[in-house]
Amino acid sequence: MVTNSAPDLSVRIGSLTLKNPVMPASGTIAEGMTQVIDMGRLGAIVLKTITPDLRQGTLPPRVAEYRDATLFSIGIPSKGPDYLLEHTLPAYAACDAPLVASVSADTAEDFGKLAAYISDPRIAAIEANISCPNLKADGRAFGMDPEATREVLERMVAATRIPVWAKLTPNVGDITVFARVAEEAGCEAVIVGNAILGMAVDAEAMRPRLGNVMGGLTGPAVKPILLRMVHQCAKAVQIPVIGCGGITGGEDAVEYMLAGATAVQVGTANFIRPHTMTEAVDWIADYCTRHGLSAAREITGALRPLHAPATAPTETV
Amino acid sequence: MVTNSAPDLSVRIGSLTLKNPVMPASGTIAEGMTQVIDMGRLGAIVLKTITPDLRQGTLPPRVAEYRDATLFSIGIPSKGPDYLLEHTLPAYAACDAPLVASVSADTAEDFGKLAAYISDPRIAAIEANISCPNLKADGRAFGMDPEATREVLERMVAATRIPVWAKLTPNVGDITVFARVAEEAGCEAVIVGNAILGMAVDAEAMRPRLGNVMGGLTGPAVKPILLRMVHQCAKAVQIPVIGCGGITGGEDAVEYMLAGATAVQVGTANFIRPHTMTEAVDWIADYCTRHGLSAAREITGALRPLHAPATAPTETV
Amino acid sequence: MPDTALSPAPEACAGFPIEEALCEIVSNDAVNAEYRLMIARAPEAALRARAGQFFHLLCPATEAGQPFLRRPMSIYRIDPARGEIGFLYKVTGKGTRGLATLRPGEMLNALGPLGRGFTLPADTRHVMILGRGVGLATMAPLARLAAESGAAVTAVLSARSPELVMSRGELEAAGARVIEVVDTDGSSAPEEMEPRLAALHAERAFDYIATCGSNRLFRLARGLARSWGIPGEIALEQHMGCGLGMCYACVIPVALPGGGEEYRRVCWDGPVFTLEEAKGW
Amino acid sequence: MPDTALSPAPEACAGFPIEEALCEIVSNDAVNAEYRLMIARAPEAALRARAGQFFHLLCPATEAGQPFLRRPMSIYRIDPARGEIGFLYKVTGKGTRGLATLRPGEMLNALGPLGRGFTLPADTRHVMILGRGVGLATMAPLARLAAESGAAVTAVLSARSPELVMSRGELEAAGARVIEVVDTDGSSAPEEMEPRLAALHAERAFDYIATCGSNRLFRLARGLARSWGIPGEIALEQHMGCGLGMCYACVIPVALPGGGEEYRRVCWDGPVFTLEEAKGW
Ligand SMILES: Cc1cc2nc3c(=O)[nH]c(=O)nc-3n(C[C@H](O)[C@H](O)[C@H](O)COP(=O)(O)OP(=O)(O)OC[C@H]3O[C@@H](n4cnc5c(N)ncnc54)[C@H](O)[C@@H]3O)c2cc1C
Ligand SMILES: Cc1cc2nc3c(=O)[nH]c(=O)nc-3n(C[C@H](O)[C@H](O)[C@H](O)COP(=O)(O)OP(=O)(O)OC[C@H]3O[C@@H](n4cnc5c(N)ncnc54)[C@H](O)[C@@H]3O)c2cc1C
Ligand SMILES: Cc1cc2nc3c(=O)[nH]c(=O)nc-3n(C[C@H](O)[C@H](O)[C@H](O)COP(=O)(O)O)c2cc1C
Ligand SMILES: Cc1cc2nc3c(=O)[nH]c(=O)nc-3n(C[C@H](O)[C@H](O)[C@H](O)COP(=O)(O)O)c2cc1C
Ligand code: FES
Ligand code: FES
Repeated sequence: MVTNSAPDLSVRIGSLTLKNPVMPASGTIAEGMTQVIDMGRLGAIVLKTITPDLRQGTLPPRVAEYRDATLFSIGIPSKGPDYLLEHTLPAYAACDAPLVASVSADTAEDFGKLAAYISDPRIAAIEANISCPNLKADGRAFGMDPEATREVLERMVAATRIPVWAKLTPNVGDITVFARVAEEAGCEAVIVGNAILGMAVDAEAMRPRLGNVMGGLTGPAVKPILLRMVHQCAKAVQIPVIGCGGITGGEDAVEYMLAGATAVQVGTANFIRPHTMTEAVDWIADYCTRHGLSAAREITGALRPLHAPATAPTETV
Repeated sequence: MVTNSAPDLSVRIGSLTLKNPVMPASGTIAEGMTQVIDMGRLGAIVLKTITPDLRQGTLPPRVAEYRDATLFSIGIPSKGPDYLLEHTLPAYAACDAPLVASVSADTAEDFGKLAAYISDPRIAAIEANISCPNLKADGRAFGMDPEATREVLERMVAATRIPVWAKLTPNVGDITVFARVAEEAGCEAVIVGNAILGMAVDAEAMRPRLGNVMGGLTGPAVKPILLRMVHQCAKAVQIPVIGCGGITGGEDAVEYMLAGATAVQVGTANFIRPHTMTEAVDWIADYCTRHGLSAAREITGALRPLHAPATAPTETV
Repeated sequence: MPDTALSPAPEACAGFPIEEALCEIVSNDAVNAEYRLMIARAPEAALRARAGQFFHLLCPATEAGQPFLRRPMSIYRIDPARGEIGFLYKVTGKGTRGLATLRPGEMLNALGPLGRGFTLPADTRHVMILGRGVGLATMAPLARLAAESGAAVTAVLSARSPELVMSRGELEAAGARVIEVVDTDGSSAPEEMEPRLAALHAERAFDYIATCGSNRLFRLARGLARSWGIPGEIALEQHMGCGLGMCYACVIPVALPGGGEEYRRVCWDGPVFTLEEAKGW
Repeated sequence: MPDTALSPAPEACAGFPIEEALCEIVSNDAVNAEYRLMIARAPEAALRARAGQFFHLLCPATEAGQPFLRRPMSIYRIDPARGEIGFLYKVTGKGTRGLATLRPGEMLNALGPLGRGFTLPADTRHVMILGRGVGLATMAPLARLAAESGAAVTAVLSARSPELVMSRGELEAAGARVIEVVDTDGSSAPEEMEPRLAALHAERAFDYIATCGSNRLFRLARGLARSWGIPGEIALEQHMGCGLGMCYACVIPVALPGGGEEYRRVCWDGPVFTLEEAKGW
């Protein structure tokens, strides 16, 4: 398998072929990024979630730092679908990468309608962000209930010919249940996954640190949890799993791929090191070369068993 | 409320009064600790989970470090109930702190039988560790299923007159469901909670880092998640919530208490700074004094709303 | 209060005007018990910073660990001739304590220049600057900008006590007339300042006011601007994630001309807002 | 394979023989391209360490951050007269890279002494030490212990190449006869070593063998001990959590006399095990 030519980084996500497995996580890039890095080098460009209506998002302060992680409570400040079609898509027209929209809504019906409304040839796939509250279920997130998840995803798949990807929430017991629902509903991929619900308290001030009290925990601290979920889901479904959570570079991306991911999404790291994604693409190419792999897709699921020696002491020679 | 005398650190956990709110988390101390710190200074001493049978635990390596967290996959190496009664309890007899046993089993029946078997006057409370696999449900953990949780806890409460505490697993969707089940089953407290299932991969070796592939993520990285769950549970039930996850000192303990915990358990930090628990007791006393609280129990649930100013910029004066 | 502010027209996949500038520290010394001035040699892109813009700094680790997020810091000095930029910062927490450890010769990773700076109206003749605390850092380049465009500058520096007044030299070097007001003698109280500023206005009319760093000064500035019928701006702060308009963490509510309010991003739509948009805090 | 090994009798809530010793670094220098020797002034409790025991070290932060867990390190030198302890360590990863940054005068937090060390049988007259790599660190205090109890010591030091042989001085100072074997000339191969060691045994009989650091040496040692009918011990390693017998992370399987095996904790039941208990790896 050792090869001298540059490794093939392309990966297939359902009916799409991406030139490499690295893309941003929804809500963590915007047009500003095009002023810092060449977004055309990415496997895809995932846009921020939009809702059918205009939304303000949550009360500030919206971010708190905690060790190697952040808590964000942004809500989904949304400018609506027309803004997406008229302003956001053109803003990336010059970037040589497929655009992935992300949608959310208050009801399963509205998820379907929104998917239909934005079914535009400039959009290569639509992510379903099901971490948001279901108005018909007392605000419990769609993504925490398999049946609500199924209804949302089936409606979206029925409403559009654009491939639908399901972005799962990690705030569940057994995530494989949800991955299977997505597969059955006809999604072409699952993203595993969104932020983990957390909270931060200022002991001296005796107050929460976020205006919204709770927020999504993101960044390196969550990687071991999401890596485990990716591993579980990759064994549970045939459709590609896209890993997301705490990726800070190519090495993290490869860990997700070894655990079973076909591609990865980078979130919070974009805020700190804007070149994370493009550098990860280069790192993966180098990894393939070092490990004698001719294609990045060979990394997916290539985790070998840890042949724990009968006694574990290291041969310290 | 300002007082000059030493603050009262005692807290009530159901029918027990503890002299302070700090105790070890099950499985993170053993007799070795009595050679380093004065365990008699703790609110309680929680012992490692035992099972009815003898168990070997998982394949090494059993620990991996990842940033500010660890992944442990220990399993429950257990010497059985007789060892507990004959060796473990006497080992702490000289310590002036109530002893809390922890039990686990393969079936709900066995949880009940084990609780009955160890109902010894030297034991002040029994924790139910329901994070283990239920043999009658394909190995799915008891604690991930409300009905299995209920059955275990009801059987234990029926089987013993010693107070039963339920240690919930955070690997669930809505943890308040489980806290309510514990309350309804007659538990005197819930511990929120156990470790979060995670995984670590060595990209260069293309192998998992743990013999068991997956393990429990513990340490500071998990605090925001468990803090959120404690906050949710404290609002959902009347029985005391004992916070556990990533506590490294008094400040973390106070954050949990502000979020609603009555007491706290310290786990991984014991491995790194064995004096963490005794120092936390002192820190909490000092915190009470600084904040004019005459008793530590006043901290519980004392989180004030963050009156986010209309505009958020800080008055930098 | 929807977040509907339009983003500046994107220059997608074209040039990359915002850079992770690697700047070599020239000096980083305490100016008083709380503040430090850091001067760094910066690449050309960073030297294009304008008054009111900021950089997002990767702060070095301390014993408390590596500050995870970047920290926003206004540009305090832009010296294209020497190829230097400067920051005036208050040592507050993990991030700024990390900045304080930087020694000459070490490198600082500064993402920027970021945000929308001050917009001096054409033909401005007399600028009033009202600054306090950290707010002064933002004001110094504005004084230079005003001087370059031929406007006079009167800078009123407010502080708790005389020894905490900062930036006098920087502002005077930029040609500003400097007036100090302090809490210790009561001269910083709005009731005291207002007649004094009105007298200055009567002497030589102001046609633009810029302020930063204090809610009291903001209210005073807005009141004066309204009564004199002149425009004014304020630089605001908010906790940030990205600094690049991407995460929507740094929002503040601004008043809309027709009534009502909406959230704007301090990092992208600001940090400079008009006195009419800004809301007290 | 149940974990049923009995813990040493607890001294509950009595004295606190295990301490977080704060040790002042005396020196911390490279001994070759990979290894460093760190000498530290230690409080009395730490000086009670015995050969084969270890300390659990809190390693300083580097740019990669603070190593979260402690790192186990065998005691390499115990010098009660000077009040010093020493560690010989290989710079491997985050933790040991952190240790390498410690300068004289800085403090090291060392939890210990921990574990069960070597048990020299009464009346031992001639000890054979077989060590390689990091394993040598563990052997030096054993040579002293043997010398103090009146036994002769022959230490065979194995290494990849002559310049990587370590501890010769330390062992000779303890009165040991030192023999070096290396990979480069093939002298470290078990087939080569075995007749040589047999000749030494014929010359002056060994009555105890201790080894550490290599699976090949372990097999050789166990074979010799069996054929000569003498006891022997080995110091083992395993990834650790607590170092205090509390977390059960550091288990290794040991062979039981009656057949079968069970897990034992390297930190509490070991790190020294008999050659018959230990299993190859
Ligand atoms: C546009 C802008 C320009 C600024 N210019 C300056 C300047 O020139 N000089 C100066 O001393 N300070 C300035 N500040 C404030 C400066 O960013 C904070 O003091 C700094 O981030 C504190 O970080 P820390 O880690 O030291 O403190 P900590 O309190 O430990 O910070 C914890 C978190 O809160 C955030 N935070 C704390 N205070 C503020 C604040 N006032 N504004 C935004 N985020 C905050 C931090 O960035 C960090 O994420 C500016 C802020 C903004 C938004
Ligand atoms: C009882 C005992 C005594 C030891 N004595 C010495 C000694 O005298 N000199 C010496 O150089 N080394 C010794 N070691 C090995 C030493 O502990 C490791 O080299 C060190 O922990 C590596 O840490 P690191 O962060 O530099 O490397 P990393 O590889 O980054 O460590 C990552 C994690 O793996 C653990 N780890 C890695 N290698 C080992 C290992 N061989 N044994 C146990 N845990 C390991 C680390 O402790 C850490 O938790 C001993 C190990 C044990 C168990
Ligand atoms: C500021 C911020 C905004 C986000 N907005 C969205 C969003 O609109 N839609 C969505 O599906 N996920 C959103 N997320 C979640 C991210 O896409 C991603 O799943 C999460 O941050 C975990 O990845 P990370 O650890 O790499 O950040 C957001 C995350 C952050 C930090
Ligand atoms: C090594 C280890 C062993 C553990 N064993 C048990 C156990 O036997 N029973 C149990 O209920 N929890 C066990 N736990 C979980 C801890 O009690 C605690 O819930 C978890 O570590 C989170 O707390 P921390 O972040 O403070 O470590 C164990 C944790 C560790 C790290
Ligand atoms: S800090 Fe991210 S949008 Fe302003
Ligand atoms: S390291 Fe914890 S039991 Fe040995």
